Amino acid sequence: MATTEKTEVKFSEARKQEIERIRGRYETPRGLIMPLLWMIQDDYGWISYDAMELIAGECETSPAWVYSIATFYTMFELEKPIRYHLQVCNTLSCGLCGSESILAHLEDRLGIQAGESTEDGRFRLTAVECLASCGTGPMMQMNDEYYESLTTEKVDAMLEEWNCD
Amino acid sequence: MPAELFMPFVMVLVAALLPLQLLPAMIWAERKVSAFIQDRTGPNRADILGIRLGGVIHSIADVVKLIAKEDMTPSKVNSFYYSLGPFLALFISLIPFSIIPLADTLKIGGAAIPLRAVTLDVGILFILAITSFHVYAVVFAGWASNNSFSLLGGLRSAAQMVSYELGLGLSLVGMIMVAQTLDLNEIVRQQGGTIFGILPAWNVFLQPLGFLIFVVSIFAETNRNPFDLPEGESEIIGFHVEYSSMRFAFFFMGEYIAIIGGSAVVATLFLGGWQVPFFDTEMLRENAMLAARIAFGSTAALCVLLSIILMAYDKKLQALYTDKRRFEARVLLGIVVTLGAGAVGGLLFLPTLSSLGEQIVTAIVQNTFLVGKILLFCFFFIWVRWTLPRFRYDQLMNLGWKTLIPLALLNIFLTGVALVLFDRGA
Amino acid sequence: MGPLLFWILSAVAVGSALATIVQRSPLSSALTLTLCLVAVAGLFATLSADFLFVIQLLVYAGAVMVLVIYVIMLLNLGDRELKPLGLSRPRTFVSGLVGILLLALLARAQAGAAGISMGDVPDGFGGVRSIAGTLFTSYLYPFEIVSVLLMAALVGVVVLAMKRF
Amino acid sequence: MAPTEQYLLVSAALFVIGCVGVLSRRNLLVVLMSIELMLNAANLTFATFARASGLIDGQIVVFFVIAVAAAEAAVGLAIVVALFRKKETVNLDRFTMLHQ
Amino acid sequence: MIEETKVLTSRIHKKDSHTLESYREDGGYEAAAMALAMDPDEVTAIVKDSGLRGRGGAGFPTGLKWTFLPKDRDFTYLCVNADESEPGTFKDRVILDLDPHLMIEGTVISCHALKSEHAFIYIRGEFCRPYRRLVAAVQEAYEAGILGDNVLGTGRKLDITIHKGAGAYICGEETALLNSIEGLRGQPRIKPPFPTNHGLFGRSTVINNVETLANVPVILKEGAEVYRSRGTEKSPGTRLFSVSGHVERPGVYELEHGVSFKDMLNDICGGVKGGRALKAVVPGGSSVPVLTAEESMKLQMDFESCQECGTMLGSAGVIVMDETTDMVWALDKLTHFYAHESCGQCTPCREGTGWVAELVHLINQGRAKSADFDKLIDLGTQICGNTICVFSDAVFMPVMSYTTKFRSEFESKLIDSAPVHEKVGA
Amino acid sequence: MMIGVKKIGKPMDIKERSYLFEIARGMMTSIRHFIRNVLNQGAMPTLQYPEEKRVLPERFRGRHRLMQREDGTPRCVACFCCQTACPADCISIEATERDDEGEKVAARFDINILRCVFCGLCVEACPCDAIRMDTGMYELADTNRENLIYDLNTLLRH
Amino acid sequence: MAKITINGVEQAVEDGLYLIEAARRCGVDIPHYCYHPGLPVEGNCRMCSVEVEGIPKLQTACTTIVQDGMVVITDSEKVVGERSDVMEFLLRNHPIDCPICDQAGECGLQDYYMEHGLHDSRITVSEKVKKKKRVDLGPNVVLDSERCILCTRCVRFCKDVVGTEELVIKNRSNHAEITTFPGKGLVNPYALNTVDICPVGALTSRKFRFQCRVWYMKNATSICPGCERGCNIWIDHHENKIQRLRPRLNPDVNNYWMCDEGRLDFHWINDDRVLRAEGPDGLMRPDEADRAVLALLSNPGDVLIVASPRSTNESLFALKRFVEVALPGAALTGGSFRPTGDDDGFLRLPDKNPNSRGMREIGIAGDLENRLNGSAGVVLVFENDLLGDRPDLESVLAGKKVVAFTSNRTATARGADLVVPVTTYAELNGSFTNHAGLRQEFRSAIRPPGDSRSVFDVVKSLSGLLGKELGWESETALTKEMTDVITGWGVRVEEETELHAG
Repeated sequence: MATTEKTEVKFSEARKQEIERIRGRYETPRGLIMPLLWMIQDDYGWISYDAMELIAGECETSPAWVYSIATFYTMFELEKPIRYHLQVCNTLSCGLCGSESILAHLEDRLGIQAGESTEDGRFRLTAVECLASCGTGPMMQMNDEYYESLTTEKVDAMLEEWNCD
Repeated sequence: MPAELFMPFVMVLVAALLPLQLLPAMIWAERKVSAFIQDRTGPNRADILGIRLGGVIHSIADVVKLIAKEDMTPSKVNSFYYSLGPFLALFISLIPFSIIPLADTLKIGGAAIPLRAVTLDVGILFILAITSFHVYAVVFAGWASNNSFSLLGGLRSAAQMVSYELGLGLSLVGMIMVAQTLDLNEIVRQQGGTIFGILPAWNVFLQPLGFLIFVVSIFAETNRNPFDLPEGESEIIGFHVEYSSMRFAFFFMGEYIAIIGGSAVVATLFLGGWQVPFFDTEMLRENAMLAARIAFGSTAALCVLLSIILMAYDKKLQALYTDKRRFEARVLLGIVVTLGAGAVGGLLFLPTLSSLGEQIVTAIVQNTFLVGKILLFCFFFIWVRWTLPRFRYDQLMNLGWKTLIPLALLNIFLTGVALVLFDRGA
Repeated sequence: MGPLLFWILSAVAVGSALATIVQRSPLSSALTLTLCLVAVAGLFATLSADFLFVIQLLVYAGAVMVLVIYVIMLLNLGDRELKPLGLSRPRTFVSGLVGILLLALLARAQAGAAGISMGDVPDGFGGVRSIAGTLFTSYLYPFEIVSVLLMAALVGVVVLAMKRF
Repeated sequence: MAPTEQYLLVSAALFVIGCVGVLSRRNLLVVLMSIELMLNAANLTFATFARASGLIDGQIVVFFVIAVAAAEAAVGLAIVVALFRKKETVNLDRFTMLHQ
Repeated sequence: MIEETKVLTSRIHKKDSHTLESYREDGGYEAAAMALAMDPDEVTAIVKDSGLRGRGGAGFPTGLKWTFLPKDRDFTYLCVNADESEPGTFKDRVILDLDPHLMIEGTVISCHALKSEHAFIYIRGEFCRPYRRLVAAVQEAYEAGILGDNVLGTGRKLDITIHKGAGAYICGEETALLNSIEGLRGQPRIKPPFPTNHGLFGRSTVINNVETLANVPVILKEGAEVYRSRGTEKSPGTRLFSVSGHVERPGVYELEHGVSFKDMLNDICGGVKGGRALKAVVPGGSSVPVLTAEESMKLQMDFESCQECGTMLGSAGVIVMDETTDMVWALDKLTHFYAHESCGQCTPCREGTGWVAELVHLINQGRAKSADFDKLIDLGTQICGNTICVFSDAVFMPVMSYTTKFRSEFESKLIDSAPVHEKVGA
Repeated sequence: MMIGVKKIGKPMDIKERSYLFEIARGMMTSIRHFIRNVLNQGAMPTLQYPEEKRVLPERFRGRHRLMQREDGTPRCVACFCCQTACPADCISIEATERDDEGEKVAARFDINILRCVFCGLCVEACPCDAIRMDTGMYELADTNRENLIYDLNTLLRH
Repeated sequence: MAKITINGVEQAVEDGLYLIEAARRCGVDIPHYCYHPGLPVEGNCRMCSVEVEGIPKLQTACTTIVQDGMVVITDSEKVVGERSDVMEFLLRNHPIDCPICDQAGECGLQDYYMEHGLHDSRITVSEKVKKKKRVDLGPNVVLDSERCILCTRCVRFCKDVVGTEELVIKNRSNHAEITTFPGKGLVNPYALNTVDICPVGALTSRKFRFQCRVWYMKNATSICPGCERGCNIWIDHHENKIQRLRPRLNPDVNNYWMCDEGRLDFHWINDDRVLRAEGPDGLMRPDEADRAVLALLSNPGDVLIVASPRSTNESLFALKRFVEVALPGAALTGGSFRPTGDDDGFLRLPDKNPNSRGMREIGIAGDLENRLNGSAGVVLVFENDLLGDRPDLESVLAGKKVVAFTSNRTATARGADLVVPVTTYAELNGSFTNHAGLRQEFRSAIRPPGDSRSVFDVVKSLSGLLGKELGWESETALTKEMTDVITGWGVRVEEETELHAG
């Protein structure tokens, strides 16, 4: 799961200030774990074991604990992220609107199954649970952005765009 | 006359060897017949150079085994009586053969040469007397073993044998009354001829009740099923429980020889002894040539039959075995063929017989019939053994004292009445 | 052959008779007595008493002695019984003395028979036929009386042998 | 054929031995056997004289004696057994009372 | 023909509606100013009077909840539950995205009422733009003196901390949410103690939904009476209905409580997509029991009516399914979601949800037997009720309602389609 | 009498009480067998054992064997169930860990066939179907006791 | 005191207890997995659900605090059904590898399945979630994730008892697993307690793994001789071999726990024992050995007897009496050169001898070093590895006749002129007095190997040969006198409390 590649992980000065600012907001040091995990993820795109140890130091807890928290939530990336992470909502509402065909189309186009990455490492396709955009289904999230009311044509266009990138 | 001098020795030898020769055959027959009665194959494994003879070799193997086996003598036995027991058992059972006439008396140049070891005109009584000595073997063995079980076994069987001796003796009285003699050869000779022209004039037909009682008693005397309480190997433990190897074998052989002897006595007293049915001695002597021819001819025929069987057997063996046992049928075939050839040769080149030759042929034929009768009765012994269950001891005693003796007395009475009626009394 | 047989049989008879009374074990005594009886039977045979020979064997050796031995075993005497029953010195001496005297007396008496030769006897003397002939004629009544005696003995033995008497 | 006196001598010897046995031994069984011995000695004498005289009567007597001896032995042994049951011994010296 | 009653959503179609500037234009923070001038208990009383019920799903009266706080508490937290994850519900996202200040104002008022000086907004991690807008809005509020050490110049303190979730449905459960903020695994806590007594960091804590808080300024602005005039007696006010699925115009619509579903479907949402027939409706987010078309036609959209109908209004996420919908497939989607989102704390839920999902999946794929179907129904009851939180009930209700109301669809997908009621292997 | 004899069955008539006819009947039965077997020896059920062998019934319990997996390793996981189940205490096992996967395997697995009563309980007990008694091997005699304690390899090789 | 009614029987229990504990004290066992009296409650296994009157839903007994007047039913159909349901869920993803599972025989799943489950399986194997079968959590503990039922006892132990937080749960839903931080192990010195408290076979001891099936083992109460703490233990043994040590509940001393060091310190009892007395002329029978010792005791003034703080109180007392009665003039001293450790603030204490305090209280002087340097020409060393602990003493002992009464082939034994085998604590009834002065008795677990005799027997035999009476015939008499003589050592009635392992 974790890549062995070593990355120097540290908080930037700005981050350090921010940490100090929010530290007071949480009565226990542990409370900082999630914000710090988010910071790391925002800065580095993923959370390495070194990062967890760093966070554990900040939060006065054991790395294992941080690890436990990080694995509890699905949004924390414990692997090196890739360029385009396509997350297709596959829960009921979007499903009713045809998310399965969108997913199948994407699998078809990218030549991978849901849960896999393309060989060039640019795309990863995941089927995820409800993203709270049920009214505009089928929808998909690419990294941070929502793409709603999808059709296969729209998907094709988007892929076209990203592929040229 | 030299014949008079050496014939007793020859006859003693013959009388001793005859049962000893029959013994392995008897043991073999016991095993084989029991097997067949029980739907088994019986012994057929031991072989010499692949020759098994349907289990006969097992008897040889037994001998080897019994001799080679360690002789275990318990430490606290009375060694003299302990050794005496088996010796007596074997020895005494051999004695009756000495007075069994093996064939009709030879007449050589006016001298009569009886074909038996001892000539006694009280023959039957002698047999009874000697038989009664058998008890000693049992009693000594049981007592000397210094073992409560064997002692009880000894006492039990002594009581049994003593009891049945009475029946044995009394059953013969009627026959003796008819025969008016105790001499065995005389008794046999009287059994020549026929009754009503059909039945051989054997005592079994004249004295059926006596025969029955005698047979039952002889079973009991020889400790044979269904009266084998003295031994009762598996259940009630007999007098020879402490014996092993050859000592045990002596008892064993003694018993079998006693059976053969008993058969011989029965054959002699009731089944016409050496008498050939419908042919008395004179007739046989006159037709000795014919008899010899028939003998050779039948031997040859038998050999042909055997050859056919053996050839089929050979085929089966070849299919079954890969080892030296395949050899057997061929060897046997060779022997049989040789024998058959000999028989054919004898048939073809039979010389004209002299008077002595005629007598000898007659004696051989008569003896063959005697041995045949003995074997037949031995078979009957075996047959009974593997059919009937054992008596309980009280049943055994009741049978002896309350059934057989009164019946024997009744037989004497009836015989007497019959004799008076038919006016054959003295 | 006749004298030799006599001497052998005599020697066996006398020797075994002696053994009978000197041996400590009753069973040995019985056995030697049996031997003695057999020898006597043999002597009968040499005396042309064929029938007696057989009867001696049949009745004495075959029946009576078996009975004796049977009783010996039935009683199954232990050492305790056998020890004191051996020969005691004074009694042996006295009885030996009596024996010698008696022997002298009998020897003296049989001297009277010296010279009575044994002539030839007819064929069949002592055989069954001759015995029977006499027995069932001259001695018919004694014979019948003997049968009564035997019957009486039989009854007596049964009575004696019953558990309570 | 051995002369008569030799037979008689053997007979005498047997008788004396039997007699001595009766006198010297205290074992009831041996005593009984000794008596048998004496009877046999008598039988032998009878047989001898029968042979010597050529008369069969002697043998007839022997026959009777044997029959009587058989009866005697049977009764005697029965008594022995009965006594043994009572006293647990076969020592003659122990049997001192007539009925006990 | 009914129309939307735009109370909360009156601003959302404006340009830049998420900015403070825009909010102020529409009279923003007036209510807050008004409330801050009042005694906290008065504010609570007004909210209580308005009959405002929690919009998160359970519909618990908000004012009442506020009064549960112990009087002697030393510190109070308000947690805003913006972790909207219920499938079929997306109303909070609209507020957060388009009118965050409305909620912030509600938070300010509520904090005043609760005497809380610190509010956490737990926002769902996937809400990227809403998060950014919320952060910006809070920043604006701080800068504008609405938050901070001197709230609207009243000298009161109020901090708002935005805590971003990271993809765990269960963190919508209030105690799990607290755990998540505390840096523990987002697993529900055992109740009692209830958060009002022992909540965040062991302090008294009130957790309210975004929509609930968004209602608060409205109530204060309009007064409880006006507020109560909308909707039904027991379910006053308007409601943001998230309509999704097979409708012509899905989306978030603000309607008064008590509106009939039929009207909502036909008038507001333009009817079933493509004019097809209605088949089933989930009225309150995926966790509530499904209704058939007939049932839904009689349904009025308020807490009580839904309850009468055997379902719940929940978070008002209306999912409409037309006749083409495969109900097994639909349940498969749902159970898959629940299996994925179980926190894994309690045994029945951890193992049961996965099991249920697999069984439904099996049935959907046509690989299940009737025994599996029986097992599925059994599991539904086995899971329900014996866990720390109500997640298990949230699984139980759809499973039971789908399988009961559309049983024939399930049965037709079984391999052995004839219903077998005996348990295989039981 | 300590032991009473209870007579059962119907009273016998005179013919039966004489036993003669019954005996004759018995004799006839046995001679019938005898003659039949003499004339047709092939019909006897006896097998000429080492050459001919009986076709064993399917469930005959012969000597044990240990089963192998497809890769040739013993299927036995050294659970001791057979050892626990064995009434004759003839199985002794020592467990160890397989290096690669950490599976439990038997380091030693001895069956003392001298003690074995061939009851088959070990087979019943085995959760992995690792031990079976289906070899049909029943000719287990040896001249040496040591040879009759079968070890893992012997049992694996059949 | 609160009055509660459990299954119709009203009983009074202490306030503030959890219902499960209260029920246990009332003799009602409520099945449970995640609850452990030594750990904070979590209430996740749901096995302990009971019916509480007035509450419609079942309540977990491990999280419910008793209240006066509570009416509880633990055996109703509903409760039993619930247990059965929970069992089914627990077994849902549990591999059926009882045959190779070391927990089999003392497994909570097995026990409760027999009591409360017994349903036929409705699970097909292919549906199970596959997890890692062997995870090395550290030097001593091996994890089988598939077997884990996520009761989190081990997690709580690490978090709340030891405080190291090494074990956590990763992932969620039915993919949750126990884990350490990747790359780090479960290295705390109490790690093996997690194996004890694991109700299933998920956590196993690397040392005990696959060694012995638990149903073969017999157990005996004992005291850990690893340090001054005197943790109460169970000795589990099979075929006269100690297979493992487990902590035994004693709230005053060690609670439910013991350290790994002590737990694994038993192999010396099984291995490398001195079985026969050994002299310069080879092996000796016990009586020959005693005579050989006697031959050295001709001049008591020249004799130094070295006792050990590793000996039992009984042995030490017997030695003291022996010197006083049978060998007046001989010097008796005690002490140990064992290296000391640290006090880690939990269980482990610096003094690694179990009976230092006992030795002091019996009155054996601790001037070992001085005495050894003294003039005594004959040194009788009882259960003390002088040379092993202090190799430099070799020169001191070089000129002396050394008799080693020892259980193992220690350095001292190797250097001794005469070696006499004695028993270890596992083969002895005796007692240790721990650092707090608590005299704790223990029972012999296994038979002494070879010719090993207790010090009591050795001393008794020696005094017999010397013609002196020590005054007691049996060890019981010795114990009685000892407890009479030494203040505060009165017989303590041990409370037989043992909680279910699961």
